[in-house]
Amino acid sequence: MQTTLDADTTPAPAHIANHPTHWRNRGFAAHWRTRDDDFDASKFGMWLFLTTEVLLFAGIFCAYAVFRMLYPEAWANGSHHLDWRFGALNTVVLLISSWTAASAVRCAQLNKQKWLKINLIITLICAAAFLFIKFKFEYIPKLSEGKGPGAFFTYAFAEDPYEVLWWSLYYMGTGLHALHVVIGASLLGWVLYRSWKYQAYGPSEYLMVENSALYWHLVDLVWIFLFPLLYLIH
Amino acid sequence: MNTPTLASANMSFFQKIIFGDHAASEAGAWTDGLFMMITWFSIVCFVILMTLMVYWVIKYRRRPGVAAQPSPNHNLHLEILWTVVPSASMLVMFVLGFKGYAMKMVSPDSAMELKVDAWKWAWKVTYPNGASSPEVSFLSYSDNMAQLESGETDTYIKSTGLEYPVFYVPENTSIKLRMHSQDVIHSFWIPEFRTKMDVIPNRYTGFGFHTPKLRSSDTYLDSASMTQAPGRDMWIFCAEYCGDEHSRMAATLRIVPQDVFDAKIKDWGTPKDPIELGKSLYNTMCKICHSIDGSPLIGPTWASGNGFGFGYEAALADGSSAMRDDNYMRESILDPNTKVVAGFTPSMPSFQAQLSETDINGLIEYMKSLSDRNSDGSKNDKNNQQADDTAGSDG
Amino acid sequence: MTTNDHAHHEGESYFDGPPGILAKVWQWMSTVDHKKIGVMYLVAVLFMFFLGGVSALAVRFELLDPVRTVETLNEAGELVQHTTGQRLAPLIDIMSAQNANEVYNRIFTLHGALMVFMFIIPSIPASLGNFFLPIMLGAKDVAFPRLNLLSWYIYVIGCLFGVLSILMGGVDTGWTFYTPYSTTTDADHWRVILMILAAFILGFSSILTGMNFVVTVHKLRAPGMGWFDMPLFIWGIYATAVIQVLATPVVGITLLLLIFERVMHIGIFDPSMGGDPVLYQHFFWFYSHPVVYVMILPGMAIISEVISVHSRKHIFGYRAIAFSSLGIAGVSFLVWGHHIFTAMGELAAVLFSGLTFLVAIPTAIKVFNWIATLYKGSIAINTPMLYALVFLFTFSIGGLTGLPLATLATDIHLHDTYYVVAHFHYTMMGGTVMAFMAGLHHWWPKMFGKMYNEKTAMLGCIIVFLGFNLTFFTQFFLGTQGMPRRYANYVDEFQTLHIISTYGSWLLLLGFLIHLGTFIASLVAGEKAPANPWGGLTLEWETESPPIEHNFHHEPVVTHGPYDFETTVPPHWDPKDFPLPENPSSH
Amino acid sequence: MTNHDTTNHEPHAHGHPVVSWQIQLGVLLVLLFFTFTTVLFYNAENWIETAFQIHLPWWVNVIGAMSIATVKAILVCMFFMGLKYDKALNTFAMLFCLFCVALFLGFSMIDLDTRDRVDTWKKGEIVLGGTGKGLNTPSIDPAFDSTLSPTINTKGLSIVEFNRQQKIEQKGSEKAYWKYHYKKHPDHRHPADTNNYFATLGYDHQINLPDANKAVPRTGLTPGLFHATDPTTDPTTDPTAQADQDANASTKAKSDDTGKDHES
Repeated sequence: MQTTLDADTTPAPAHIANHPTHWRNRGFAAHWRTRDDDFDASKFGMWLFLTTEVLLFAGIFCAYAVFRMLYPEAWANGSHHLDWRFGALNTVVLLISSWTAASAVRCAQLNKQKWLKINLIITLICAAAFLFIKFKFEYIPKLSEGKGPGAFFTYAFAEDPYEVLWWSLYYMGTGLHALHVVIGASLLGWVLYRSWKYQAYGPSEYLMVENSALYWHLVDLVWIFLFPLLYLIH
Repeated sequence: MNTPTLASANMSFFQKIIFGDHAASEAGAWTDGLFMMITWFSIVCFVILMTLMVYWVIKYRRRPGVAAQPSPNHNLHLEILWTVVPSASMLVMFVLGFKGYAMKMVSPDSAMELKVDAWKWAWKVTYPNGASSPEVSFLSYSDNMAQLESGETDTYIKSTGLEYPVFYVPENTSIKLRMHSQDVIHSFWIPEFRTKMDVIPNRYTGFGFHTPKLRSSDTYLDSASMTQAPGRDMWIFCAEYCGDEHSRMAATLRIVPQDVFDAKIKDWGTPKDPIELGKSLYNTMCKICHSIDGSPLIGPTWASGNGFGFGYEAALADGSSAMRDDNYMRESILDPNTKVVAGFTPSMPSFQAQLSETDINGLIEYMKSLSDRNSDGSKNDKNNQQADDTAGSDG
Repeated sequence: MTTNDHAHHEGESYFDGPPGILAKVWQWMSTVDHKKIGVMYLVAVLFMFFLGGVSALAVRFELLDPVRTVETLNEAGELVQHTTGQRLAPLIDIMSAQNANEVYNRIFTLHGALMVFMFIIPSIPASLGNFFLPIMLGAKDVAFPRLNLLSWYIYVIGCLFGVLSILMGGVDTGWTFYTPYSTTTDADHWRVILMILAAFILGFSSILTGMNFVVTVHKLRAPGMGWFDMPLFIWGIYATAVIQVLATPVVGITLLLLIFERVMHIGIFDPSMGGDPVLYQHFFWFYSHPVVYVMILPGMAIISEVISVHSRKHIFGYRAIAFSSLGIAGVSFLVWGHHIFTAMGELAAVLFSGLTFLVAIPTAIKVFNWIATLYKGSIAINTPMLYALVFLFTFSIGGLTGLPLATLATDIHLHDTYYVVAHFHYTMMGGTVMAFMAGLHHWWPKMFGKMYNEKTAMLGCIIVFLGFNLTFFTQFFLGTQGMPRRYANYVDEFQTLHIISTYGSWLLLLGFLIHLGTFIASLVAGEKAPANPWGGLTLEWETESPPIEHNFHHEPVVTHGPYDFETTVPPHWDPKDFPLPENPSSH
Repeated sequence: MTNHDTTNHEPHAHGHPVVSWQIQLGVLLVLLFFTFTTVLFYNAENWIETAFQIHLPWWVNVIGAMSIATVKAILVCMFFMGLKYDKALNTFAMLFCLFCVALFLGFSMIDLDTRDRVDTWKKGEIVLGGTGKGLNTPSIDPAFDSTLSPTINTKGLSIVEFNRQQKIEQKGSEKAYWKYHYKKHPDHRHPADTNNYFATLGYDHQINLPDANKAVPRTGLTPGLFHATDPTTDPTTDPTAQADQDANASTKAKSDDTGKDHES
């Protein structure tokens, strides 16, 4: 069936096309009846994993909600120490990366090997940009001003006795999210490496691309909520 | 007799086994009744189930060559029945439990409000007039009166571990507790009243209870005069795990006639000789961690000698040393963990909110009285004698 | 891929590997076979059970006497001094504890943490579940075999962290790590952080296992096996896995926050910085209440199997039991508040009290169904059945004594007392552990291909039953009379009951030692087990014992329900040995 | 494989739907648009607030931002993550997980919000900003953590107050400190500035347009925030109460109703 879908005008060179890791030569685990069962099961497993990630962040969100309810002034003041421009910029970066990740999946499905690589590279660049902005323009200046988490909070101009809690949650939430950015980026980097070296993904074998992309979209989802909560709500 | 018993008039043998004693308040009695109701319900269910189980296991035990007899795999009416009946009975339990809970949580506006402070590992009750009880007693459910009358208090104290502070409340009054903790979470439990509530740092919690009327049979042993006085003792336990001495964090609630109570708190409210004050404060608040006979406990001993005691140089954990003078003592009480004596962990809470200036002075005076030195380290013999007999009298 | 691993030894039983001990070890350490992994889990879990049991015995021994701690430790020191010339450092120094009570606190914390995080949560799902879930589904393996192996390794690493923190002296936070005590105690040591990390890591193992099982049940059922043709064991494990997936991440973030609380005082749970310690309890119990159903649901699942097989009777109310498993899983997320009635606001307390009763109803339904299953059966009295009956006895007590704890007025009195201790030991040990023993004896011939000595096993079962009730039934009265939990010293009045309880714990030890001996004897010299010793109808009885590499020679096709004992002669059985009723009831 | 509704899709990759690039690009643009909208909404609110001194109730801001975020999340899930074309099972898993999140948030907040239903004094904290006691614990073992957590003894102050006191000591005098402070934050009077250095240093005439990086007292402080150390003591006794009130005299009305909003 791949012939009908073979959108890749330049066929892979022999040493890649015959490599066991090339997508045409990949088998599936022996305990599955069909490749589709394997595919659907893995994808379902990934979704279950994503639910656990959501519940992981639910802890942060719950703490945020509870303390915002208890100490609204501290939350208002805290949010105005952040510059919404950087938040918005990072949101745009992540949305674009999410889009490229999605179209990377599409390219794998249609066997557009070149565009698959290009999309993945753009996604990784966006990930790097996100982290750069986060650290260069937000973490480092804030920390140098003494707006640190918990006992590292030495900011003298704080308005409210609870702002330290806001900063703790800010660093916990964004830090955990940044960690997920790194994990997702390394997953996508692995995918890029394999498609670069073996053309490992194609119409019949794009599960890894799809799952890594799903993970990346989750990172995006979490940020879609973190951005208004931390930067816009006061 | 200082055993907190209730000569129970109408108490089933079964209930006696379960609770060992009557509840002391109406809300507590309600709780007992509800508990017994649930227990009987459970016993009935359990007996029915187990009889069926055992009967069928014996009746239908496997015999070679005999097949299991056919019977339906499910029975809608039966299943509906045994879904609805438990649900209904549980609804009843919930409603009754809610009512009992409300009886414990909501206390009348006329109730006398006591402030309860908790820290590792002691209780303190402050009365409306700002006084707090200096009295301690060593009481136990066990019947060791013989030892007591024969004055073998030392062995007796050893057997129960330590003395507990005694908090007085008048009979037949509504009490409302406002509790807060200095360090970790504790839980203020009076088993007789069948109610407890966590005591949480930096937050007020509380509950209320109505003390019972005293009856002729209710007497307690007045540890000062070794005579029986009308009144009734109850345990107070810490029920939330709070550290090393969690199991020793107990106290006595003593219900006395109104006039006795009034006299007591009036007496405690009036200032007294600082050394006596310090001693009573020591017995109620400090004894758990600081000895006065030189034996090392959680904290440094107050007895003088081998580097301890007032007026002696203290070797601190950070290597430096400090003279144990009035200022050091004051600082160590109000802000304990800045200068920690070597070999001890900084586990003492601050007593900033706890002690008035008079109290602190009293404590320091008491420490002086235990030591054979002045604050400048010079020797004095005047206090030495007193230190000995204080230590002796206190064991 | 896993194919190369599955290629060889077709037809051999799963555990005869290549010759050479090293080769065998490597084969086990690198296997992706769910059966091997299940057995590896079984070994690890039983070892943790042993450690936890030892600490439990230590706790009970300490409580023989109201003020024993100090004396015991000094005596220990002097005893050694008498025998050997030099005085051994007593336990208090070994554990670098401040005082004697702290030793006790660390030991009961050790007991709690080991038993909850390292034994009882993974016990049934990860060992028996791993082994039998795919076979009962007619599958060759779980959905993600390599993930399965990974989760075992993660589990072992988590246990290592825990054991390491114990070797460093142990923690005295209590297994619930309540703040602010857990954030301030031993603040200059990192063994507490190690123990928290251990729980955190074990959570990941639990999540991965759960995911694996959910996907397996959804995607790997044998042809012809619809949802309601599944054995109830699968239903129970499925409900368990759902809870594992949905609840465990929350404890992950909780423990993470707790670690940061200790390291950099982020203050979210810390009243000294405006945080709220009760919020921690909400976070913790949102996981830890559902997780008690992670502990008990697999036990219930085993009982459904054992009772129906050994009484050769179609389970009564199949759908009721299946749905009640799901119901329990769903309701378990609504009721965590009843652990903190004494710390909550009144409104929330009332709310949670009402919701808590909901969970009792499906549980009651299950018990009724099991007992109804016995009716008109052909009941074999052997060890699995005996343990199932013990389960019905103890678990009913455990469940019924939960009612006063859901009722607000009584819970305010009983909370944090020995009544609670007794209650959850009746559900956890009297429920899960008894069911675990039932399942172990039920499936032992299948797992290892050897029969065990029925007489000694039944003797052990009876002794465990007596010891268990002796140990824990007394504690109900201790609690109602006013004995708080986690007390190293207590008032003299309670001594009698405590002594009885301690003697019971020794009886328990005896019982489990008998079981250990039985199992070892069976492994060494047990007679070869037939493929289907009990006459079960589920798929695991169709393959050999022990099962072959890929479980089945040919992919099984489900032709009969798992409990159709009235109409089906079980596989590997001669019809004359398994008489069927003449006129099967129509349903 | 069951085929899904695949209108305007390109042919399937071995049975799985392929989302067309038009859809993907369109979704991206919509997402960017919503991002723009939420930022616009936020700034419009700030502008209304400072220009017209109209304080919108807090839920306007919250509901606005969160509903937009939810729409964005739904779009990402449906099209980028492909739930629209995927098995319903995956959607169900996600929804059930969100249901659990809702329970988690809901019940926790119910408890923390309703502690004062029977006795009002059960609600608040006793020492605002924390007792500051737990912090003077020894540092973490260096073997574990090279960057030691600082061992602070905040003398029972909240850590924020404590840091301010430190700064004041460091600057020598209160006046010097507030000079230093208002050089950095000239926009409004700091609530802890009790004897009004804001006026004496001549910052009171100054009005700047809001900048997200500067703390603007949009709600004003809850009356008695800094002195209700014990809910039972009378708030008006504390001098800072007066200071607060005439400091925010212009925003007094607002501060009251926001106070109500936040409590409710």
